[in-house]
Amino acid sequence: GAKVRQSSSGGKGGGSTGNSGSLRIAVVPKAIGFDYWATVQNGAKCAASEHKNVSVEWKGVTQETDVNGQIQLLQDFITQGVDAIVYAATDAKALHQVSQQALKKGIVTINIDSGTTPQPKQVPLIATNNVAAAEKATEYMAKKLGKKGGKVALIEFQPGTETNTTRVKGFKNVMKKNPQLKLVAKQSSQSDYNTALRVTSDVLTSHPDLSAIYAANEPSVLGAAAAVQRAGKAGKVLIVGWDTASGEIKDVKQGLVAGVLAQNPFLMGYKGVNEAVKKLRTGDKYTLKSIDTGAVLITKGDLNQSKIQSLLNPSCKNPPTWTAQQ
Amino acid sequence: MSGCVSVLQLGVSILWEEGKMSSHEEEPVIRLRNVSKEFPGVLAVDGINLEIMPGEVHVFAGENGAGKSTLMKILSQVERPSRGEVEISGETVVFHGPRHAQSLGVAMVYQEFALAPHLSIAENLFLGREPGRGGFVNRGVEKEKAREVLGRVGLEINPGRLVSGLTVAQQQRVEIAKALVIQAKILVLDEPTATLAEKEIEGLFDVIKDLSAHGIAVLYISHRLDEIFRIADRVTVMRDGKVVETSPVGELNEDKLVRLMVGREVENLYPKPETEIGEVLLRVSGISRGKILKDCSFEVHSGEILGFAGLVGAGRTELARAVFGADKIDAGTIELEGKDLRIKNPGAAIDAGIGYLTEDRKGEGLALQLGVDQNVTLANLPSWLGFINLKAERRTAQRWKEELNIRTPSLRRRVQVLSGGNQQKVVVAKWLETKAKVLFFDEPARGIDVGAKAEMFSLIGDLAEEGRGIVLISSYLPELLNMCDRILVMREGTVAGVIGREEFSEERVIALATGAKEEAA
Amino acid sequence: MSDATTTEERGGGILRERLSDFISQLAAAGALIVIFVFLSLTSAQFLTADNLFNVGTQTAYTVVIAIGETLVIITAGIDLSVGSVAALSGVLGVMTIVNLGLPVPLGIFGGILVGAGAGLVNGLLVTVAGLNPFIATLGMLSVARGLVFIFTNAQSIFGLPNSFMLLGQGEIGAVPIPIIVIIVVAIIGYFVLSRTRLGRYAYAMGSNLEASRLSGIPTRRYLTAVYVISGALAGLGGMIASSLINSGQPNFGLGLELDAIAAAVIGGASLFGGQGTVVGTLIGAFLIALIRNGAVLLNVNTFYQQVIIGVIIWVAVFWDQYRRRKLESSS
Amino acid sequence: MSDATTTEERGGGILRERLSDFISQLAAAGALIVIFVFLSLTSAQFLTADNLFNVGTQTAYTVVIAIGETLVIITAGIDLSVGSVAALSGVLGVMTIVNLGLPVPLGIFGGILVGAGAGLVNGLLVTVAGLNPFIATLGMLSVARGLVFIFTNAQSIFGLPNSFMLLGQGEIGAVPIPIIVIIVVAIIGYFVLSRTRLGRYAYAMGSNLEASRLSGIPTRRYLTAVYVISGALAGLGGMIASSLINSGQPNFGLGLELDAIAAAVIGGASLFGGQGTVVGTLIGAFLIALIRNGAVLLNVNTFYQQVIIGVIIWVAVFWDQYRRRKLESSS
Ligand SMILES: Nc1ncnc2c1ncn2[C@@H]1O[C@H](COP(=O)(O)OP(=O)(O)OP(=O)(O)O)[C@@H](O)[C@H]1O
Ligand SMILES: Nc1ncnc2c1ncn2[C@@H]1O[C@H](COP(=O)(O)OP(=O)(O)OP(=O)(O)O)[C@@H](O)[C@H]1O
Ligand SMILES: [Mg+2]
Ligand SMILES: [Mg+2]
Repeated sequence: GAKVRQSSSGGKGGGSTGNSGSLRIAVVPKAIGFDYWATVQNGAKCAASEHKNVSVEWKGVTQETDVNGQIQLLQDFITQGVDAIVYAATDAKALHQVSQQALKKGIVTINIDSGTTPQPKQVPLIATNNVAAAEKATEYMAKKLGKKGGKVALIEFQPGTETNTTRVKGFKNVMKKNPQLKLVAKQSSQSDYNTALRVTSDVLTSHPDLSAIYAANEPSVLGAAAAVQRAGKAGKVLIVGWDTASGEIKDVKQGLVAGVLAQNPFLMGYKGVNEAVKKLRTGDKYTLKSIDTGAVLITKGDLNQSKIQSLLNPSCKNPPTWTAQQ
Repeated sequence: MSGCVSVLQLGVSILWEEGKMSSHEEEPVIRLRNVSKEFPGVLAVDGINLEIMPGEVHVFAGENGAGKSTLMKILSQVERPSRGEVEISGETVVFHGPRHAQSLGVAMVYQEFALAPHLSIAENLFLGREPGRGGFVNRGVEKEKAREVLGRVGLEINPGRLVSGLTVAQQQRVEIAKALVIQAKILVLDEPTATLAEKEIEGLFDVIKDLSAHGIAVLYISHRLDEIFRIADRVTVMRDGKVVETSPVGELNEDKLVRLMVGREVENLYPKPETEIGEVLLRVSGISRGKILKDCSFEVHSGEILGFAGLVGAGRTELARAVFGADKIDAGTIELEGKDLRIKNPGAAIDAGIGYLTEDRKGEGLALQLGVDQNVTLANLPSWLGFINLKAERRTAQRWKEELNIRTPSLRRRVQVLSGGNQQKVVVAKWLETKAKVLFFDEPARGIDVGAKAEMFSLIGDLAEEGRGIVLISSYLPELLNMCDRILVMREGTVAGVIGREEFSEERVIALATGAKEEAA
Repeated sequence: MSDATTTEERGGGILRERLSDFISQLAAAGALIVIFVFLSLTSAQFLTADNLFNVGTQTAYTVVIAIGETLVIITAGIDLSVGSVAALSGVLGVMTIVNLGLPVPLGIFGGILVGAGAGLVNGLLVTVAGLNPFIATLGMLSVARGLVFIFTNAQSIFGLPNSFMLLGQGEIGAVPIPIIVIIVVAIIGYFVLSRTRLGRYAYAMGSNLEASRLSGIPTRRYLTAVYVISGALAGLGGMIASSLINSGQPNFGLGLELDAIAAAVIGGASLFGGQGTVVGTLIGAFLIALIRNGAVLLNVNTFYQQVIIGVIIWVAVFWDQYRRRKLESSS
Repeated sequence: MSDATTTEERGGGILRERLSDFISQLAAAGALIVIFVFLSLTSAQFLTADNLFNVGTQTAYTVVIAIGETLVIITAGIDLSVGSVAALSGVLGVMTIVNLGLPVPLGIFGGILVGAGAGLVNGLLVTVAGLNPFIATLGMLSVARGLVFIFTNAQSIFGLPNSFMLLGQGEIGAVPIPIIVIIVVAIIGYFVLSRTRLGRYAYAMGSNLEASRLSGIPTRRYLTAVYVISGALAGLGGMIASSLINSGQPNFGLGLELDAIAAAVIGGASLFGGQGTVVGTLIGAFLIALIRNGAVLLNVNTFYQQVIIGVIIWVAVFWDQYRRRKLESSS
């Protein structure tokens, strides 16, 4: 008869505890091709370099929307019996089962950036609280616009993806609390700089009196900023958004962008691998726990703080190892 | 050989008389009342009234573009008549498309092949009428029937072969076989013999007579006068979409027929120029290609017209293509005016001064989406530093349009919609424009009306007189016998022999082509 | 169209025989075998039931969709909408189960119906409105995707009963159900193409539409049917994908059309119509799947992976053609 | 004869003239005009120099690339790699400026060269290796994208001198440079297609490759040239895009090939070759651009946007064909 399939357990797995055994750790981002994930990669590499014979395998799909692709990728790693999997779930619910499969095979599993629902208790989540961060940024925007408020545009990047949903959720929460803010336009940048530029330009054309833009990721911020500058409205339209690509920071310096939410991707990669190694090397004595890596809203003022600098240009020499708890 | 033919005809003609008897007091199977068809810019068929009796072989003749094919397409419900009505066996036809026409018993062999190249012969034969029930096809039965039908048109090849691998002539016979599959009351054949050689034509005519003997009306379009007199009961001559005259074949003779078709006197169909043959222009020696060509050698002198004769599949086309650089050859050398040529591709051949007019108009001759003008200049584009001289192009095209009397409302019209014959003229114009020293004409008269044919042969004559070398490939012996100075006969990829004009005779050519002993000579 | 085929095929004769399809398959299969052997030797995990079943399972929806695409391509058409239609079907099928509480089998059937419906629209646009297939299905690509977002408001759909997971994750005996689905669809597809009127007419229409019309084939009806089938298979593919992850994903299937077309073309189908087979498409699809799988097993850098995939596609198809040429000349 | 000429004065048979292309363009243009008028009435901001220049500027790279694509499609080919090649050229061009410190004009030229190089590979794969264009360029789609990621390590490239912004953001007089680029490329393209051997041979090869070969056209050389041009224009498009945003984006151009092909086909090009014009492609590209622009100006929900875009593409093309049919019957 037909029954739901269980990938046969056994085979090589996280059994290889003990201090010196060489470890293969798979680190899987949501997608390759963005500074953000490249920073995660650096963090992971850094952590690996601090331990003896730990090798990191960095692999991801090219589109954050390719949920099936990521599942396939992870299952390939599971069949290989890597020692640990550190990954960012492209879809919370869909990836849940994959974590389960990994655990069944005794593979140490850790989520970074985005977890699964439900989050298995053996699988820690090392991430920013997107909703909370989004709220922080939007509140800053509300404060800046004052009580007379104004028209606000939302540039999301990929409707239907986990990150997009949570970042928009936080934004909307605060918008609800501030009736003086009117959401007049909602456009998607498809995570493409040029598209973001195009739609934002059009929004500015149809709402010349636009007061603020909330842009939900790197290309969206860059595109929005470029559009505002192009329209000669630099400084007149308040832009807050996500991520810290060098282009974005430049815009913050120039005052074109009021504030960007800096997560700590380096730390995610770093901690992710670090925790995995600890668990593998110390065995059951060690219990993994979730970590909120926090998110800082970086504004022109605090660009020079060393803390921010280490966050912006993370390197193995001065890793931004502080977390939201601290 | 002629003996056996006459016996055959005797046998058939008896059957045939019976057919006549039975069909005498019958209703006409087709009745056309004031039928017209207008295309944008052309009145292709203009108020035709006509009655066709069962069992009669009715030939339609007329210039290119006269409207013959269009009229037939109206019968097979490919074209919807603009005016008038068609009656088939007493019933007025309501236009529903080809399927309906077939159900009324109209089978048609189209002038332009209507075969699916990617399908096998068998699959093409039964396309739309596959044996088998409930959406499924019974391929076993299909192959069986296919063999049987192919036998009737004398085509002994595996019905599993793809049509795209067949030669033009083979495809033509598949077309005919396809029409025979339908249990037809009316069989329409649009220039079926254009690519056939004498032997196959005999076979076809036997089939036709057999059919008419069984009361099937055969509508037959042809530009070949001799055929008309061999099989026709009645002849209808068309010009500019109108019927010029319909009369029993008995009341016609060649001259009268030609006059009706062309509308003027044509003194000589094959104006062979009296040119003195010069020294050797092209010397081809030892050309071989796979199994298709074996050690073929020949020479063409300036001012000479050399004929290529042979049964279909003998390798004439392949030999021409080899010299022209269209196919890679395994061995052999080509000399033009004493200089060795290294011909890697057609471009090189054209530059050297060799031209080749392909036998397959649509597949290899024309760029159908392009205009008449653009096709005419395709092989010799008037240009400077890559820029086209549009004025010169138009002038050239206009000149050839007039010289060959190409029927088209405009030089820019896509050749796709020209009548078969006019398309052929466009190809001819393209090659005459290249000013080649040696020109290969592969079945150049295919689908060209008598008038145009005369014009073109006189043109070929002129070219010879200008001192060029001409190679004329034709499956129609009279053309070769009348036009050529020498005839090279091929058999199974080899040169079976060369005959000088003084000793020309059908028997000798056929004997060489078939490899029979030459008791005739 | 007929001269389009001449454009397609360089060199004459045998190359044009139906045999060529078979040869071309062998050739592609050759590439498949080579890669298979190579991976078996280089990766310890490759040749394990687990891994192979994984590959098969994860490729199932692509294969199913590619088979429908093949049918369309044979008619000299193209279906760019399969990805969006799969998403639409997957999402709507799931919603009928989750929101309307339909029993799972009905829901799956519903999803397939949605796909067939979209296919019907494509077909009518091509045959009745006379749009060229590229435009008709390009429009549908956009329309269907839009509808997905409208219906789901860009939220993935959850709360499916576990029984739904059978289609994508169940197994009969030891064999994953998706693989069984592949086999069933492939066999049916094979028979349709080689033994039925529909299949025969698909080749005929793709080879020479005018000739088919002259032969009295009701081309419109059959062309429409072809697009309906392609849509329905896209629907089935969508349901399999949803079942694989037990949820309806609004973003599923972006760019899937290229994979499907590539599989067909690598398998010997011609975009000019008249050529293509189910076996070829199977081989094409698995060729791509194995390359991706192998790249992970051998820990090839993701960036290089794309380069390698491209190159292997080139080599595989080139090899195919090379062998055909050799076969031609050696006759 | 005589009656034929008179009928031509009557302007009969236009359908089948080269003129038909023109009609088809008019028709598509008709759709363009309708949408233009509609937007002018419904959106106060639409008919402003700012907005129109914006649309033109934002569409520039698509138009440039679509013109190259048209050339390829005319030869009965297809170039799926334009998006990836544009990204590759954009990124490498930018890197030569940022990392190697080349002067801006050289960097731009470099980017175009990279595109031409990729095009050359496509061309040789098609003409020498004898791959079918779909496969050749599909491979390049994957290879080029992979190379982008390898060269950039998937990071966007910033730090360009402001002078680089001229190409995408500069103005001459009041007219944005990208628009001027469009005009220049379009005019050149028009002349190449209608007045040069290359253009004529493109139509000829697309209409009947074998006949072209037998007419002595060096088809391989010219086919290759066509792909090189398409690649070079993709390169130019990539540089414009980079200049628009003054940075090199590894993710640029995903799915751009569909936009380019759609523009050409909406403009009357046939994927079976032999048909297509620059004017038509311009119209097709701007049709799409205006729809997108209008959707935002009228604040249409992004989801409905996609549905509307799809439907309008259907309607526009259908209307085109409908008008042609009417024109045919009414003569
Ligand atoms: N589909 C079409 N569209 C426009 N004009 C057409 C079309 N088909 C035929 N014509 C025109 O109608 C006229 C008659 O064409 P038709 O093919 O019937 O001539 P024909 O008698 O068969 O000539 P041929 O002996 O060369 O075959 C020609 O002028 C041709 O250009
Ligand atoms: N493209 C091809 N591929 C393989 N064999 C071919 C091809 N074309 C022709 N042949 C074969 O080569 C032989 C010569 O064909 P060819 O067409 O030259 O005959 P032909 O003498 O020109 O007669 P015709 O021109 O009347 O067909 C035939 O056996 C034919 O089947
Ligand atoms: Mg005719
Ligand atoms: Mg021949």
